[in-house]
Amino acid sequence: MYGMLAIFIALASLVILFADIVSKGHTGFVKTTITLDVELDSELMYLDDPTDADQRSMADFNAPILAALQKHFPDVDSAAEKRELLRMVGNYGANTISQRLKNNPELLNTTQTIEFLAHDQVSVYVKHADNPSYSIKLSERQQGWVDELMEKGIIDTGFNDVLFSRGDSREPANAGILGAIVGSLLTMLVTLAISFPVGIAAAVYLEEFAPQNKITDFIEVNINNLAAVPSIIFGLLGLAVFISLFGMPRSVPLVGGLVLALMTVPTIIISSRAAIKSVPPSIREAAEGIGASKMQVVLHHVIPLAMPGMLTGAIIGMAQALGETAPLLLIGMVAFIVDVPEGFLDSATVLPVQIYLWASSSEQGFVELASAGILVLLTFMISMNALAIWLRKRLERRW
Amino acid sequence: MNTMNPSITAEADRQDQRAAIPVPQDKPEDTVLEEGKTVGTPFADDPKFKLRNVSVSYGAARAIKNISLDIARNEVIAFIGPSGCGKSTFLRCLNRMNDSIDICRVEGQLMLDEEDIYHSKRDVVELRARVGMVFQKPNPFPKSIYDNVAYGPRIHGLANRKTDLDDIVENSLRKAGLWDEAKDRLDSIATGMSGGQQQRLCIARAIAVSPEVILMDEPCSALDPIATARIEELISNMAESYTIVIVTHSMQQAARVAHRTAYFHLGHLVEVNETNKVFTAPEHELTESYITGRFG
Amino acid sequence: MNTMNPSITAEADRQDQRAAIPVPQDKPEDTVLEEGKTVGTPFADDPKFKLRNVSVSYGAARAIKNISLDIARNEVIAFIGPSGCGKSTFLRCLNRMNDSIDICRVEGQLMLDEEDIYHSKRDVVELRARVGMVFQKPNPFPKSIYDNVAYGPRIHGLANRKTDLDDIVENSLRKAGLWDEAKDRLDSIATGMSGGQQQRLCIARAIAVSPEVILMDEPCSALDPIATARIEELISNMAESYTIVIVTHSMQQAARVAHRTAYFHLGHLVEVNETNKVFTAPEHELTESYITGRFG
Amino acid sequence: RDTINIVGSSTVYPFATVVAERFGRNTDFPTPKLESTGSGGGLKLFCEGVGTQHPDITNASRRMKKSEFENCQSKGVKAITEVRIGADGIVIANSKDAEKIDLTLKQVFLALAKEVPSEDGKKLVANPYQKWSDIDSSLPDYEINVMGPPPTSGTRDAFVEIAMEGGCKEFDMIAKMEDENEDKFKSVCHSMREDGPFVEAGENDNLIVQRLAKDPETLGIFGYSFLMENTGQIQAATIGGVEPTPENISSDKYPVARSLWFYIKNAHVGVVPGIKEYAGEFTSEGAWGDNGYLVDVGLIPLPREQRMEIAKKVKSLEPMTGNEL
Amino acid sequence: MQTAILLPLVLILALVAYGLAYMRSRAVAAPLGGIRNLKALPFYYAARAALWCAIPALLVLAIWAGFEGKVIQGIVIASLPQDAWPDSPGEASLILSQISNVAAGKLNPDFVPEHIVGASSLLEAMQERSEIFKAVLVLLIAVSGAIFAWTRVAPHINARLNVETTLRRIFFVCAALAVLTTAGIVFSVILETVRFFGKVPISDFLFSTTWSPQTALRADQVGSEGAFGVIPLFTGTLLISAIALLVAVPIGLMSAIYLSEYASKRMRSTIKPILEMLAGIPTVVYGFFAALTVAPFIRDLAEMVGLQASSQSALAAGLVMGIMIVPFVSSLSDDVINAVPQSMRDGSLALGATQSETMKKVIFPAALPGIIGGILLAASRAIGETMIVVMAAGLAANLTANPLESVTTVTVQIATLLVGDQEFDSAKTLSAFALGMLLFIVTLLLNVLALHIVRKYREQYE
Ligand SMILES: Nc1ncnc2c1ncn2[C@@H]1O[C@H](COP(=O)(O)OP(=O)(O)OP(=O)(O)O)[C@@H](O)[C@H]1O
Ligand SMILES: Nc1ncnc2c1ncn2[C@@H]1O[C@H](COP(=O)(O)OP(=O)(O)OP(=O)(O)O)[C@@H](O)[C@H]1O
Ligand SMILES: [Mg+2]
Ligand SMILES: [Mg+2]
Ligand SMILES: O=P([O-])([O-])[O-]
Repeated sequence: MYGMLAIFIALASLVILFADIVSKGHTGFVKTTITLDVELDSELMYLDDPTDADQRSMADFNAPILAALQKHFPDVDSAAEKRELLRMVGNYGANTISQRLKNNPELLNTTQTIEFLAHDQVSVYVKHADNPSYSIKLSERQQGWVDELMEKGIIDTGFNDVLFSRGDSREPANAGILGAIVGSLLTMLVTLAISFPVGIAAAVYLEEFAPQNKITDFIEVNINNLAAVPSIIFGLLGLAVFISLFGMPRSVPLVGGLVLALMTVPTIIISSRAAIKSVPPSIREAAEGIGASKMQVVLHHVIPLAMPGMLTGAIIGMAQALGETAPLLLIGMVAFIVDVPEGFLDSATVLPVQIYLWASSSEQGFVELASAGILVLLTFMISMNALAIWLRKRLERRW
Repeated sequence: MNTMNPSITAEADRQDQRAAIPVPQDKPEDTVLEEGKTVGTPFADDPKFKLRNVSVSYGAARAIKNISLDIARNEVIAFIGPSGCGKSTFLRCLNRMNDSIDICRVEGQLMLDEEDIYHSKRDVVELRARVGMVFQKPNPFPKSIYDNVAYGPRIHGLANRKTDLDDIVENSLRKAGLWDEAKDRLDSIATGMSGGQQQRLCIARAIAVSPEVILMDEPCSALDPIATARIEELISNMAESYTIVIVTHSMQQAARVAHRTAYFHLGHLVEVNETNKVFTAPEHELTESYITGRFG
Repeated sequence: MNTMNPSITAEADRQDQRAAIPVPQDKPEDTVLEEGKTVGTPFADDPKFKLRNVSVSYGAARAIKNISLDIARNEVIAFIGPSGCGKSTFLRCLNRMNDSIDICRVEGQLMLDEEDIYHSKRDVVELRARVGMVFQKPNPFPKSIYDNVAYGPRIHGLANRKTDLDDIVENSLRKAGLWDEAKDRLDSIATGMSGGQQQRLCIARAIAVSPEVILMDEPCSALDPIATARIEELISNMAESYTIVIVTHSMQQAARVAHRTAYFHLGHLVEVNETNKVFTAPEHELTESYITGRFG
Repeated sequence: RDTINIVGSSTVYPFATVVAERFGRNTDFPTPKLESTGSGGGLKLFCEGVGTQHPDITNASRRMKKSEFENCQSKGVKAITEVRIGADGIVIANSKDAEKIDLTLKQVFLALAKEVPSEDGKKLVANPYQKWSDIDSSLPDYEINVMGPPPTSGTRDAFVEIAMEGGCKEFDMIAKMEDENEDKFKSVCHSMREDGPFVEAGENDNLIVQRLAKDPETLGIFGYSFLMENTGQIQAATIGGVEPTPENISSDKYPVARSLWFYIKNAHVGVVPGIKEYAGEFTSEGAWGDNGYLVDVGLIPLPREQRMEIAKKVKSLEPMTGNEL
Repeated sequence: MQTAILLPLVLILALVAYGLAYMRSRAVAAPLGGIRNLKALPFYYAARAALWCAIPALLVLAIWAGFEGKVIQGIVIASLPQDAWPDSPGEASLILSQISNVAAGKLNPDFVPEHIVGASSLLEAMQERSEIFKAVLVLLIAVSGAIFAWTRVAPHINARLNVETTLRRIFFVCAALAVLTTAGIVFSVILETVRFFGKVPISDFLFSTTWSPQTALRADQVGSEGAFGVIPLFTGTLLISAIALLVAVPIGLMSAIYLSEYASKRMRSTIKPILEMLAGIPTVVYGFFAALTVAPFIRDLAEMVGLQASSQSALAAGLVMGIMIVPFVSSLSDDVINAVPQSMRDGSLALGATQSETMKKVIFPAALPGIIGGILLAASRAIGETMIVVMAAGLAANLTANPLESVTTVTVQIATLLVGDQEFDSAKTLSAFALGMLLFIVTLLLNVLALHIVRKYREQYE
């Protein structure tokens, strides 16, 4: 049966893609931590008052970390070795201490058990020591240290909650996808809120109300044409119209959503029109025969009956918009943004852009993060579509 | 003469032409069909519908050829004639259901209560609310039985409360003789009913909005004799306050329910007369051959 | 007894059960309807269809209740009964058209020429090529008239050349009494025809493939008397070589064309007999009340 | 607007982002927003004008061109501070599974140019070399297959200007051309071949790296940081016998090296909070110094004296005059 | 008040207006003997009230929001000492930004000039006042709109007509949005396109067969002639799209047919969304897949049968792109096939047609308009896709019909030209706009043609 074969091919490609992504990405959900008993000694850090910003900027927060590490390896004392040892802990270890002290000044001069994120190279070693496509860049000695700390349970792996609680970072261990998730959510909200009603309204107008004339033809040709306009051109449009002409800010979900909405509308219109066309005329006649107005026929019968098809259009249109990068490039949403956006007018990026950025970063740790990001994106897409699919299933009927 | 009344397209603005309605000659002619010639009594005083020189074409093909006819208030008139002669087409002109067929063009003057049906400013919705229709092929909505019947009353605001609506639904279904079969499954989908049930449902749906005129295109074609009797009884009852136009193939049925009967032939209205007269003493030879089955 | 013949689902594999066909009792019982009891002569020697203990349900609702019946070779049998009693449902079992309704379940034994219709290995396509059907609601394809009729012959390869096909189309349309109206517009779309024309087209379409059996669900419901007469004549002619099952609401029609008539009531097969006998001396009181119109 | 907006080179992007992130975490200023638009794209946006809708800083993997400077001036972007931040080497690399290659610039030119001098050195012919060994028998005996950046990238610009032109000049016939017909000279030296052996691989250097790892007979051209990060899989070819190491690159021993820059719009300083502080962070020893964190991500630091000098200029926001270009 | 609060407030008011008008219309109807004596259903009176309440208010809100900033800024700037007045809008925006950053406490007031600090308090005051004015005005308009509509709840007024006309206009505006978008696109590329044709003659652009923007790297460089021929780009686009459609259409259609006609309900409802996921996987992923898995595989395969294949091939890009657009064909087709009335199937099956004959001869033609819509979308997507081609088919503008060679497409060139290192005025950068314009025109012509053909075909049929 050809149909089976076709589905099989399509599903097989999906499975291969998925297997590929999962095999690369599952480690992205694992973080490597290093837990140390840190003595927050004020002299060691040159810090008396953790609430004072100036003092903090002068303080040496690495010292207590190094001291804690040295407790495990007392024979380390050359400067070079010390530096290597400190490299066990990620780049923001000192920052972690600084923040903690800033928030709880009373911790000064106490000993705290702090869980640090391990340095990237440590993480790569721990997770991928036997994977030839990763380069291990720890020195022999460092590898020995890591092995020892792992045996002691100081270095450990766990679920990567950082990924879901932070914005982007240049250090893979610190990088999170929350900013992109929120950005995507905001952008998609704008896109959906505009493209779905507009798409349906336009489709209804063209199928049910439009007089047969040149204007209608013109509109129709335009819509079909817009579907074929490469997405990056919509980026140009967004740049020229929304940003330059209307003076909207760059990099914000509002503009991104608008651009993606313009891009999605033709998809929704075309599929909605197909769906409206397939509503049999006898239904329209029946309603009109009772004295329903054209608008009532449309609102009460045609749209509900065509809704499954309209939802399909929305689903694939939104899926496409959700995975789109190119137009966002031109309106500044392809950017390094650390802070999680809080509104439609905050700088933000979106999931595919985050994935794209990670995929083109040189650090090895980002490879798995990119794949993990893809999994997150797919999950996002599935949950976004689940509702529409459920609705569609409920609305569908054969007559 | 017809030539003096150039047929007027429905689309044109036709205000103030009321005065110009011509009265075509009603001398019977026997053998050859001539456009616009109708034997019998096509006209009535104080008609509900006043139809003059109506022609309908689908693209280039003319399906109705210059027909003039009055339909009186509270009358039941039956349209009979061989299949394809234009009964449905003519019927659909009366509430502008032909509008929805792109290629269909209606010409001539059609007046309901002295108002032009095809006037460009005419509110088609209001027209159809007044002139209800039951189609030849049953076309229930793919909704529940209840919703099918309740649809009309809902959009016309005929019920103030839910119970009103329930009453209307029950009443209509009862009148259409479907209540007993449907009462236990009001919530199940209407397209899952038998052919005859669907037909009765469509009748119930049409009468639920209490239109002034009901157009019925072969309402009993899928019905057994008992159900048919029921619908005929309904028609007779309704005739007291409504105007009813019914297309039927059953001459018995026409004889039973109709006051007048119109005989169509290839787009011509050949004869209109008291039902009695049509069936006992047809004036036109075509009518006669049709009712005696000597036709073709 | 019925309890001894557990009804068998159509889906199950049912090879080699041919020997087990039971012969239900045919004693008539008068007042209360009991499942599987049928008065009259439901059985025939050398039947074309041998149907035993057939039950059909839509979801939980049983539409056909344990019916057993034979349909003889070259016989015309009419199914009559009030609307919604299950005639169409039963008819659709004979060529498994019920398969396309998801919630529909058929139980019992249905044999065509001694072969199980619902056998799991049965080739449904071949079955339907042998058992043609005309539906209650005319359903022409949205293609040209010609293509509608030519559709069957084409897929079955009945014509070697274009001219053969033309002949088949012309013949079928002629037999259905549509040729004169359709010959000039063979290329126009079939859905733009009048109701009666569509119905005749569907008949033409069905006979164009010359099936062994033709199932007709109210084939004349939208036809005028002349067209009806034509179809009835067609049926009579075809009866010489085909087996025909016809559902009709017109008892006159049943009386004119059918050899035997089966009366259905609320899913029961109440009485089957020579047509004459059914209409002149019905054995069951329900039949009697129905044909005399005293019903309900 | 209270967030610094930075645009510009994709080559500088990894360094600038690291600085920006540190800056955001360690100060009370919001983390700057960085867009990777390419050097030219960045300069275009940067020069569009002053005002909050225009970026405050642009990065570049080449120096601003005179024409770009003039464009800036004409749009009202008058005072611009130029900051040179370090160097980047462009490497030619292949899989670790293959043998290490040593190339000269001349060989690079012969392998990748559209037209090369004929054997006798008299005229230009379409590049006839299909195998490395055709160019020099000491080179491996397999097809030339080099993946490199597209003409739209700054890396390509630099590669063409430094490596190709460098190799090209070594032919007398072409060198002569430089004086006679500069246009012709440039078009010969700067044209990459289009008949297959050179493959434009798009801007994604990770893709090139992964391709190289899969196919030992392919070479790739990309920035030093990608080499550094993937030393387990790929190795760099030496050019003229010189390894692309940080020392060699910063000391200009390695021939294919370029400088990296960023430009500050002085008019925005004091308006958008933190610009000066950001520039200060970038030019602090902890960042761009010999042991700074930028070295970890592959920046090749400038010599210390130069750094000091530049840092001083940054402090005083000394604007460019345009004459230095 | 913030717009963010005002907006929902207006909507709530509209709801209230809806409710009040609804009740009033029922009240008006009651003495007349029920709502049947109104010209329209209570719903319509209510909806009209809601529209009257919301639309003018929202319009005013939008206008206010559009001009508020400008006006306040003007006032604040005018308040500055004359010598501090900005010379350009850019400078003005800087000063304002400075002022607002001071006002928000983000800049230390000690380090900015006196007058800026002064202006910042003015700005704060103005902003506050403006918010209040805005809120009052908008709410006033909303309420008066509602009151107006309320007074017009009368039995003889046909509110349905009002509401429907409004709706219909809104529908029209939505449809016309496509035209606006088109205009916007033309607007955003036309200037650059014209400038490009000032540098490169149109005839070269259209008819030359070499595309090589690299030779025109510098404005001061020769050899730009003949380097901007779009023919290889369009053939490349054609080739890749054709391959993609050759993959997607059969697979998509077969899947759709299988799902709607043969598969069980359960299967259909699981597989369909799964297939739709194919459309949502980011193109970067497909790109990597095509470049690292499919392309080398194809090359090895080709070499096995003795063919010369590039490591970046049109075939690889096309195949993967084909997979990506499968759902466009499958899902839309499945929907329309599913919408063909059952009686059509029954009619065919009863003639002894097999399911596949029924499909091919009856259902498929009946569903054709919708299916074509789906294919059209898929084709559009294929033409517009960029990332996969960049990664898998390369950037080499070869004029070839051999799918094993590497080709490039119009969109890829547009994207790389725009995204890469651009000079603001070089023919290279401008050519991206010209390409966009040309692609736009070409697809437009194709669509006009398609519409024409469809019309013809349809006329024949009816
Ligand atoms: N698809 C369906 N789903 C559910 N119930 C159905 C369906 N089709 C028919 N029924 C029910 O089964 C019963 C028998 O229906 P059937 O169509 O066989 O009646 P019929 O005898 O043909 O009546 P009619 O003369 O009105 O056509 C009816 O009660 C009907 O409502
Ligand atoms: N939509 C249409 N397009 C084209 N021709 C049509 C259309 N509808 C009907 N016709 C043609 O117009 C003529 C009159 O059709 P109409 O439906 O009025 O006949 P009718 O008298 O109702 O017949 P029946 O009793 O068979 O229903 C017929 O020849 C028919 O084929
Ligand atoms: Mg009719
Ligand atoms: Mg039936
Ligand atoms: O982004 P670039 O560094 O290649 O200009």
